[in-house]
Amino acid sequence: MSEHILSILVFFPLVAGLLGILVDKDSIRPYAITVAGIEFILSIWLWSEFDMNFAGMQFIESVPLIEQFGISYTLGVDGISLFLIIMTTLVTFISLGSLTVTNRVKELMITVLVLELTMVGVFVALDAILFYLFWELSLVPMLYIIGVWGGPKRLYAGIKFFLYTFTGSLIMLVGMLYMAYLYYQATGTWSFSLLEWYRLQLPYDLQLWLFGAFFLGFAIKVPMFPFHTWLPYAHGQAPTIGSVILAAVLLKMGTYGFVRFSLPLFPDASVTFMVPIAVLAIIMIIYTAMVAYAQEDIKQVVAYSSVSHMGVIILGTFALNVEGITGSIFLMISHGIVSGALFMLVGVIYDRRHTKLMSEFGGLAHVMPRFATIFGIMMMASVGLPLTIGFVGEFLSLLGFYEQSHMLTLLAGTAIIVGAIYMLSAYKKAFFGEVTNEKNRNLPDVNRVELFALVPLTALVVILGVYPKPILEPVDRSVTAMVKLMHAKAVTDEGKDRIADVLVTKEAK
Amino acid sequence: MITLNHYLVLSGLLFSIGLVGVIKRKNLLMLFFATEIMLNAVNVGFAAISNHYGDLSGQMFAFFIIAIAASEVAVGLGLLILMYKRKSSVDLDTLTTMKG
Amino acid sequence: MEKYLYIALFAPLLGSLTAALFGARPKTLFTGLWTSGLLAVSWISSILLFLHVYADPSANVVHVKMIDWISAGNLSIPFGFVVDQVSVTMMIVVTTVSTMVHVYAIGYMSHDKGFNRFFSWLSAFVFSMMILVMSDNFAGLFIGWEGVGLCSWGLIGFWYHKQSATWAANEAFIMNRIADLGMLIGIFLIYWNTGTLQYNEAFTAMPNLEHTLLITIGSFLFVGAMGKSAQFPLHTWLADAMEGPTPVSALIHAATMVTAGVYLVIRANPLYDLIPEVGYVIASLGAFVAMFAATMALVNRDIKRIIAYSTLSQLGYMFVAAGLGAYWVALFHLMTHAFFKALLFLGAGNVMHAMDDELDPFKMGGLYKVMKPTAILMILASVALAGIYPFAGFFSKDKILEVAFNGDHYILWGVLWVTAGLTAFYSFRLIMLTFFGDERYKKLGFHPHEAYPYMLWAMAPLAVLAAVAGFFEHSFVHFVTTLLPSYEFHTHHVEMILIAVTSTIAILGIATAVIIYKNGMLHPKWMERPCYKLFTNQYYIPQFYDAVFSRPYKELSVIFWKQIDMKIVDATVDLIANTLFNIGKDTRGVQSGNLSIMLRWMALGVTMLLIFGLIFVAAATLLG
Amino acid sequence: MLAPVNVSLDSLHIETLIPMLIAIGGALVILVADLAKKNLDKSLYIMMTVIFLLLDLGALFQTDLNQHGFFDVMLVDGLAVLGQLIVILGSLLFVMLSFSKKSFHEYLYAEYFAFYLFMVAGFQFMVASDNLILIFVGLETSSLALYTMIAMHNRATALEAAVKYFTMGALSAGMFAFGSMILYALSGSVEISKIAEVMTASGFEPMALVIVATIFMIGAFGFKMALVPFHTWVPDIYEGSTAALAGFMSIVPKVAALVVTMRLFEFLLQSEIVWVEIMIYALVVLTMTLANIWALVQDDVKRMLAYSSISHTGFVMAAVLIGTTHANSALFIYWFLFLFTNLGAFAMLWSSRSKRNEGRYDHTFEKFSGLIKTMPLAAFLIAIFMLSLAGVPPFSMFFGKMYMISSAVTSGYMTLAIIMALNSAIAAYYYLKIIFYMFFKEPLANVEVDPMGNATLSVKSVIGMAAFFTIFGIFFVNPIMEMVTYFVYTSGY
Amino acid sequence: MFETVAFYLFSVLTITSFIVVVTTKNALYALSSLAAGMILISGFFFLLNADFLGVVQIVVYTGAVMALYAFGMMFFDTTETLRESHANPRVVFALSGVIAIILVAMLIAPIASTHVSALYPMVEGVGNSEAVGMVLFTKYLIPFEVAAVMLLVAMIGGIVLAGKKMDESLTTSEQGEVK
Repeated sequence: MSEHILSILVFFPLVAGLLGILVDKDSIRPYAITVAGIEFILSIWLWSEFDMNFAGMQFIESVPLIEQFGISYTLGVDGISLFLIIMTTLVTFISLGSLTVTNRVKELMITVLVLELTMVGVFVALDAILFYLFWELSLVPMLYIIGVWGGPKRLYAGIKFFLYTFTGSLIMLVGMLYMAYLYYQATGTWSFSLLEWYRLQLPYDLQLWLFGAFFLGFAIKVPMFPFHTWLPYAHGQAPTIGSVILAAVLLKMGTYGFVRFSLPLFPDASVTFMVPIAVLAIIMIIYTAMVAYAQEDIKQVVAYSSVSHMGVIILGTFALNVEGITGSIFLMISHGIVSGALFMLVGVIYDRRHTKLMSEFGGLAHVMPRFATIFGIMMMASVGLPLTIGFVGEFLSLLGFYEQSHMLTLLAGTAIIVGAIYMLSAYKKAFFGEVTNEKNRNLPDVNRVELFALVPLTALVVILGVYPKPILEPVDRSVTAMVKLMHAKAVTDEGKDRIADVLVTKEAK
Repeated sequence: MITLNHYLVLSGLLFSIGLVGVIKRKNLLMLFFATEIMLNAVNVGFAAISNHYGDLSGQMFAFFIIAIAASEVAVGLGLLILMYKRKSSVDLDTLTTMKG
Repeated sequence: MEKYLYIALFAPLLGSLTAALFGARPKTLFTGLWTSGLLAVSWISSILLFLHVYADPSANVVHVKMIDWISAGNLSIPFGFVVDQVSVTMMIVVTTVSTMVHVYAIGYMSHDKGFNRFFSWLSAFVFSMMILVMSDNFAGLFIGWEGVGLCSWGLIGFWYHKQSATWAANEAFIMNRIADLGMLIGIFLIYWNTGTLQYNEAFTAMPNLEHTLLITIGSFLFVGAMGKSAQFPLHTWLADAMEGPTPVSALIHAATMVTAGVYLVIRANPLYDLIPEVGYVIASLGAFVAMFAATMALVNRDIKRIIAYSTLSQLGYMFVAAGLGAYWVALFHLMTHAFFKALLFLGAGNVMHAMDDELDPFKMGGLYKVMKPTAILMILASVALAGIYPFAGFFSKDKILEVAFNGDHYILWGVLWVTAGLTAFYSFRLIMLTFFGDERYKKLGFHPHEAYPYMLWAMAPLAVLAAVAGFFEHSFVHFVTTLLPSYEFHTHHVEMILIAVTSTIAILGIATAVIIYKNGMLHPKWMERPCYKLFTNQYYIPQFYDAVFSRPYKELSVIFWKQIDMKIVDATVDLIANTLFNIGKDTRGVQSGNLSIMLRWMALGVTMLLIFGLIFVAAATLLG
Repeated sequence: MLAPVNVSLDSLHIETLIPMLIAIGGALVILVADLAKKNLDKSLYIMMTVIFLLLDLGALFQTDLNQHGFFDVMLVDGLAVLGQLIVILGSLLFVMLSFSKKSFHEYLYAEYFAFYLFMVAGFQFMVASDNLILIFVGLETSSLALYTMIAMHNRATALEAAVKYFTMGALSAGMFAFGSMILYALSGSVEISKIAEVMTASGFEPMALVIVATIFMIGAFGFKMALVPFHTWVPDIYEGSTAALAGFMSIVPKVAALVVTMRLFEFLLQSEIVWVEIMIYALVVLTMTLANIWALVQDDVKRMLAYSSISHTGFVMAAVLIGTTHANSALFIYWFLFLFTNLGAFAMLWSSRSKRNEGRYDHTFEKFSGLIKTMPLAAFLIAIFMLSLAGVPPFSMFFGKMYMISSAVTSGYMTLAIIMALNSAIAAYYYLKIIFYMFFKEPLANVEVDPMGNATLSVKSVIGMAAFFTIFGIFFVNPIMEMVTYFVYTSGY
Repeated sequence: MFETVAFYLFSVLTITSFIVVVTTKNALYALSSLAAGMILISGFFFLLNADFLGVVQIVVYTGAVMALYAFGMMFFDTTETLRESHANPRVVFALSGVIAIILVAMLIAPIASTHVSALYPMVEGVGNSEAVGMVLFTKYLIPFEVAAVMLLVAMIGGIVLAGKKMDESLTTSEQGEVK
C-alpha cells in the first residue's frame, strides 16, 4: 500500500470531501475534521515510511496521462517536499478544527478539503503539467473561500487574487512548454517529467529566458515586490481560515517552485539573477516591513509581515548553497506555522470584536492574559528569536547568503530589526496600556476550541526551535544532492564557482 | 487589342460599384441589387479568364454563381417580405435593436 | 561534574516554567520561594563547579555537548556548554546576585498582582544569562544574548499598563536588535572564514586569517557588545530601562546583562589580542562613555537613573581594561561592580518602597533617621563605588587606572581619573540628598518606613562581598589568568603614587558632595548654566534620536504605505486592468448594430488590407 | 465532335459521397413525412435527424482516407474526415437541444430539421472538397439554410439577426467569388491543389494579384470564422437566435470554414510573400485581443459567449498561421474540446431560457445571481464550463490551449505564444464574472427565474455528457490527439 | 477591332447603368437599369464566346430574378422615390473609391500564362453549349446536384419565410408550455 501512499494522500481529501456532500450540514464539522485528521495521520505515516538516508525522490509512482505529448501522472517526494506536505495537512487540520464560521459551513469544509487536494498535489507533483494543474486548480477553492465568506470588498480582492496569479502562471506555462520543446529537441521525445528535465543541460541564454518565464509565475505567487499588492487585499478580505491557509501554504508554493524548478533547471540563470532577485528580496524585507509598521489593521500587519518574511526565504533560496537553501525551506515550514498561528490569533479577537483595527484594542493583556501570552510567543517566533522555530530558518538563510554577498546580507539582516519594530509596536498597541475601550472590558479569554488550534502550534514553535534536527536532516540531505546537481549542470564558469561544489567543501571540512 | 487585364479591370470596377451600393444603400431591396452587381462583375471576369485560357471551368464557376445569386434572391426576398410584414419598412436603419 | 552543570543551567528554567504556569493567577507566595530555592540550588552547584575548576584550572574544565541544535551543509551547531575559569566566575556572579535579588523581590513585589509572572520572567532571565556565559560556541552565546534581550523586554515592560514602561521595553529590545545584527554578521564572518562557530576551533583558526578580516570580525562582534553593554551611541535605552521594577534594574541593568558585552570581549580575547588597534578603539570609547555617563549622573534628579548612569560609566571602565588587553582586570571589576551596584540598586529599591515609588531625591532628605540599615548599606555600596580603600571598588578600579597608565595611554588615564572624582561626587550627592539634610518629604506628606527585614538580609551578603571582594584579588588573578592572558604591569614603582592620586580625588569628590549637600542644595543659579542643561538633557541625544530616526521612520513608513504601495505599485496593477476594461467600454460603440455600419466595417477591413498590400507590393517592386 | 466519355462507376468512388447523400436524403425524407401528415410532433423530426446524422457518421467511418472521387471534385483526406467528424458530431449534439420543454416557433416546422440536415450536408461538401466551386455551393447551401433557421425563431431580434447575417453573407459571398476569380486568373484552375501547384511553379507571380486574391479570401472566410473586423455579425446573430442554434453556430460553421482556410493558406503561407503572414498574424492578434476586451463589458451571457467564441477563433487561427502538423492537429484537438465545453455552456443557457423576455436580453448576468442558493448543481455545472473555457486545468479546454500554445512555441512564435497566454488571462475575467454572480451574489428578489425551466431529460443528458467530457477531458485528450495527429499528418498538413 | 469597340461600348454602358443602380433614388429606375446592366453583361459573355452562359444570364436574371424583384417591389410599393438617410456618404465613396483604385492598380498586372494548362480545353468546332454540357455533367455533376439542393433550400426558405405560418409567433406567445 505504501507505494500508492502519495496518490492516497492527494486524492483522499477530494474523495472524502465529495462524499461529505451527503453528510447533513449540521454534522459536517466533525466529519471534515476527522477527514483532515486522517489526512494528517497519513502524512505522518508518510514521514515514518520515508527513508531518511536517501536523498532522491521516494514513493515515485508514474502513470502516463497523455503519452503522445509526454504528460504523465508522476508523484514523488523528497526531503524538500516532505515537510511542506506535513505542514500543509497539519495547518489544514488545525484550521478546520478551530473553524468559527457559521454560515454555509458545509460548503466551506468541502471547499477546504478540495483545496487540500490541490495543495498536497503541488508539493508531490513531479510532472510539470501536473504541477501546473494543481497549481492553477488551487486558485479556484481559494477564490471561493474569499468570495463567499470574505469581507465587504471580497469580490475585488478575489478577482485580483485570481487574475494576478493566473496571469503569472500562464506565462510560466509558456516557459514549461518551451522547456518541454527543448527536451524534445534534445531527446526526440516529449516529456514534462521533472526528473527527465533535470538531466537536461541548457545553454546559458535559453536559461535566462526560461528562468524569466518561471520567475514571473513564482514571483507573483510568493508574492515578491512589486507583485505583492494582491496579498493585502486577499488577506484583508479572506476569512480567518482563508488567510491561514493562504499564508501558510499557498505562498509557499511559489518559493517551493523556485527550489524545485528554477534552481536545478537553470543554475546559471539563477546565478545571474541572484543579485537582482536579492535586491528585490531586500526591498521586500525592509519596504514591506515599514509598510507593515504603518498599518492600522492588525491583520494587515501580519499580512505584510509575511511578505517581509518571504523575502528572507527568497534570499536563502538564492544563496545557492546548502546552508541557505536548507534554511529557506525550514523557514517556509516555520513561517507556515507561525503566520498561520498569527492569523488564527487575529481571528480570535476578530470573532470577539468584529474589528481588526488596533486602535479599537489596547490593554488586552489585562483581559486575555493567555491569549496575550500565546500571541507573544508567536510574535517572538516571527521576530526570529533563538530557540523559537523562526530563528533557525532565518539564521541559516542569512548565513547562507552571506557567502554570496556581504553587503546585501548586511542590508537583509535589518530584517531582524525592522521585524522587531513593527511586531513590537503592534503588540504594544493591541495588548499593552490600560483597557481604554469599554467593549474590551470583559472579553472572554481563549476558549477550548481555540486552544486546540493554538497550543499544538505553540508547542511546535518551541520544540522545533530547540530541536529542528529531525526536519533539517532530511531537508539538508536532499538539498545537498540538489546543489550537487546544480554545480554539475552549470555551464558558465561563474555558475561553477558561485554554486558551491558540495563534495569539495565537504572534504575541506 | 483587348487583353485579359482589360476585363479584369472592368470586373474590378463593376465590383467596386457593387460595393458602393452595398455599403451605401439603406433600402434592403436596393442593397440586394448591389450584391447582384458584385456577382455579375465576377462573372464577367470568369468568362474572360476562361476564354483567355480556353478553359471551361471559369464558365462553370460563372454558371454556378448565377445559380447562387438566384437562390440568394429567393431567400433574401423571403426575409424582406417577413421584415416588411413586421416593420412595414425595408429600411435597414430600423434594425438596430441589438448593439454593443 | 556534568550533572552540576546541568543543574546550574536548568534549575532556573524549571523555576521559570513552573512560575509561568501560575502566570495568569493572582499572587502565590509559593512561586517566589520555589524560584528562589531553585536559584539557590543553581548557585550551590555553581559553587561546586567553581571549586572543581579551581582545584585544577588546567585539567578540570568541564565541557559537555548536550545535543545537536542546527546542522545544515557544513554548519553544525551543538548545544555545547563549557565551564572554565571565565564562565564559572560569571556563573558565580550571576547566580549570587540573582539569588539575592529573588529573595529581595519576594518582599519588593509582594503587593504586585503580577507577582508570579515577575518571578517567571526573572528566572527565565537567569537561565538565558547562564546559557550566555556557559555556551561553548557563538551561536549558543547568541541564544543567551537574545534570550536576555527578550527577558529584559518583558521585565522593563513588566508594568505594561504604563505607556512609558512599554515604550522603554520596546526601545531596549530594538536597540539591542540593532547591535545583534552586528553580532550576527560577526558570526557569519567567523563561520565562512573558519568553518565553525565553536570558540576553541574558531580561535585556533583565527591567527591564519588576514588582518583586515580579523578587524572586521572584531568590530562587528564589538558592535554587538556595545548594544548589550549600552555603550555610546546605543546607550539611551539603559536609562529608560529604569522603568522596570527595581530588582530588575539591580539584576539585569547593573549586575549581569549589561556586562555581557564585556564578557564577550573577554571571551574573545584571542581575537582581540590579534587586533590591538580595535582594542584601543574599544578602550577609548570606554573611557569616553565613563566620563560622558558620569557627567549625566552628576545632575540627574532620579535616584535610579543616577545609578544607571553610574553603571554606564563603570562599564566604560571595564571596556577600557578589556580593550587594553587586561582581561582579568575587566573581569574582576565586572565582578566587584556587580556586587556593589546590585546592592546600591536594592537600597534604592528600599527607598522607593519607603517613599511610595518616589524617585526624586530632592523630595527626600533625612531618611537616615527612619531607615538606618538601608542607609548604611547604601553608603557602603557608594563607598565601594567611589573606590575607597578597603572596599571592592578600590581594588578593581585602581587596577584599571593603572592599566591605562601602564599602557602609556595617559589621556585615557586622565579621563578615568577625573571620572573617578565625578563618581565619588555623584554617588555621595545621592546619599546626601536622600538620607541627610532636612526632611523635605515631610511637607510632601510621605510616611517612609523601613523595608522587610528579610529584604535587608538578602542585601547583606552583597554588602559583605562589596566590602571584602577586593581582598581575593590575588587568588582571582591566579585563577583566571590560567585561561586569560596574564597582564604585565611595569608600573610597580609608581603604583603607590597612582593609588594615592586616585584616592585623593575620590575623597575630594566625596567631600565636596558632603559639603554642598550637607544642608540645603546646590545654589539654583547653577541650574542656569548651559552645561547643566546639557547634562540634564542627556546631551540632547534622546531628542536627537527621536527627531532623526524614530519620527522619520514612522513618517516614511506611512508614505511607503499610503503613497507608494497604494498609489503607485497597486495603482499600476489596477491601471492595467481598468485600461483594458475602459477600452472595452469606449469601443463597444463600434458594434452600433446598424447593418450598413457593419457592412462598412467589412469593407473597411478589406480596404485596409488592400492599402497595406499595395504599399507592400510597391515596396517589394521598388526594392526588388 | 466530342468523343463520348465513358466513366466506370467505381472510378467515381461513390462512397466518398455517401455521407452527404445520407444527410440530404434524410432531409428529403423529413420533408416528405411532413407532406404526408401535417403537424407531426417535433420529437419525431428530432429523432429522425439524429438517426440520419448517426447513419451519416457511420458512413463517414466507412470511407477510407485520401480518396478522390467524382473527377477529383470530392476529396476525402484527413482534414475532410476530421472536419466532417466535428460537423456531424456537433450537429448531432446540438440538435438534441431542440428537445426544449418550452415550445418555440421554429419547432413547428418540419422544414427546420430538413434545413438542419441540408446544412450539415452543405458543410460536409465544404470540407470534403478542394474544388472552389463545390466549396462555394456547399457554403451557400448551408448558409441559406442557416439564415432561414435563424429567422424561423420568429421574433424581432431573430428577424433582425437573419437579415444582418444574410446581407453580410451576401457580401462575403461576393468577396469569395472575386477572390476565387483572381485565383483562377492566376492558375487557370479552381482546384486548390492545382492552384497551389501552378502558383508555386510560377513563383507566386504577379504578387499583386496573389495578394488581392488572398485578401478577398480572408474577407470571405474571415466573415465565416468571424475574425475582427469581419466579426460584427457574431454578437447580434447569437443574441438574436436561440442558445441552441447560437452554440451550434459557434462550432460547426466555423470548423468548416477553418478547414477550407487551412487548405487555402497552407500554400499561400508557403509563398515567399511576407505580407500574407503579417496579415494573418495581425488578424489573429486583433481577433483574440479585441474580442476579449469587448467581452469584458457585456451584460448578457450569450453575447459574452459570442465574443468569447470570436476570441477562441482567433486563438485557433494561430494554428493556420503557424501551419505545422503540430499546430494543425492542435487546432482540431482544441475544437473537439471546445465543442463539448461550449455545448455545455450554451445548453445551460438554453435550459434557463424563458419565453417571457424582460427587456432586451434572454440571459442577463443578473438572472444567474445567487444560483448556488436556488440550484447548486446548475451553478456548479456552469462554473465548470466557464472555468474550462477560461482554461483552468484540469478541465478539458486547458489541454487544447496548452497544445496550441506549445505549437506556437515549438515553431518559434514566442511573442504569439505570450500574447495567447495573456489573452487567456484577460478572458478569465469575464468567465469569472458569471461565476461571481452565481456564487457570491444574492438571488434576485423580484423576478423568479427557473434555471432549468427549459430543460427536458434529453437536454439534461446532453449537458451531462458535456460535463463529463469537460471534467474528465484529461483522459480523452491522448486518444483524440493520436487520432487527430494521424489524420492531419497523413493528409500532409 | 470590332472586339475592342464592342468591349469599350459595353463597358461604358454597363458601368453607367450599374452606377445608376447604386445611386438613383427611384427604385424603378434602379430595377430597370439593373436589368439593362444584366443584359449588357450577357453581351460580354457572347463576346467571350461563352454563348451558353450568355443565354443563362439573360434567362435567369432578366427572366427570373428581375421578375422576382418586380413582384417584391409591387409588394412593398416602393415605387415612389425612397428617402434614404445617408450617414456620412463621404466614408462610402472614400472606401469604395480606394478599393476601386487599388483593384485597378493591381489588376493591371500582367498574368504569366505559363504553367497553366487548360483542364477542359475548348475543342474547335464544338459548340459551347455542348462542351459546357459535357463538363457540367461529368466533372461538375456533384456541384450541379448540390446546386439543385441549394435551390431547393432557397425555395423552401423563401416559402417558409413568406408563409402565413410566420404571421403569429409561438416564440413570443406565452402559451405552448409543452409537457
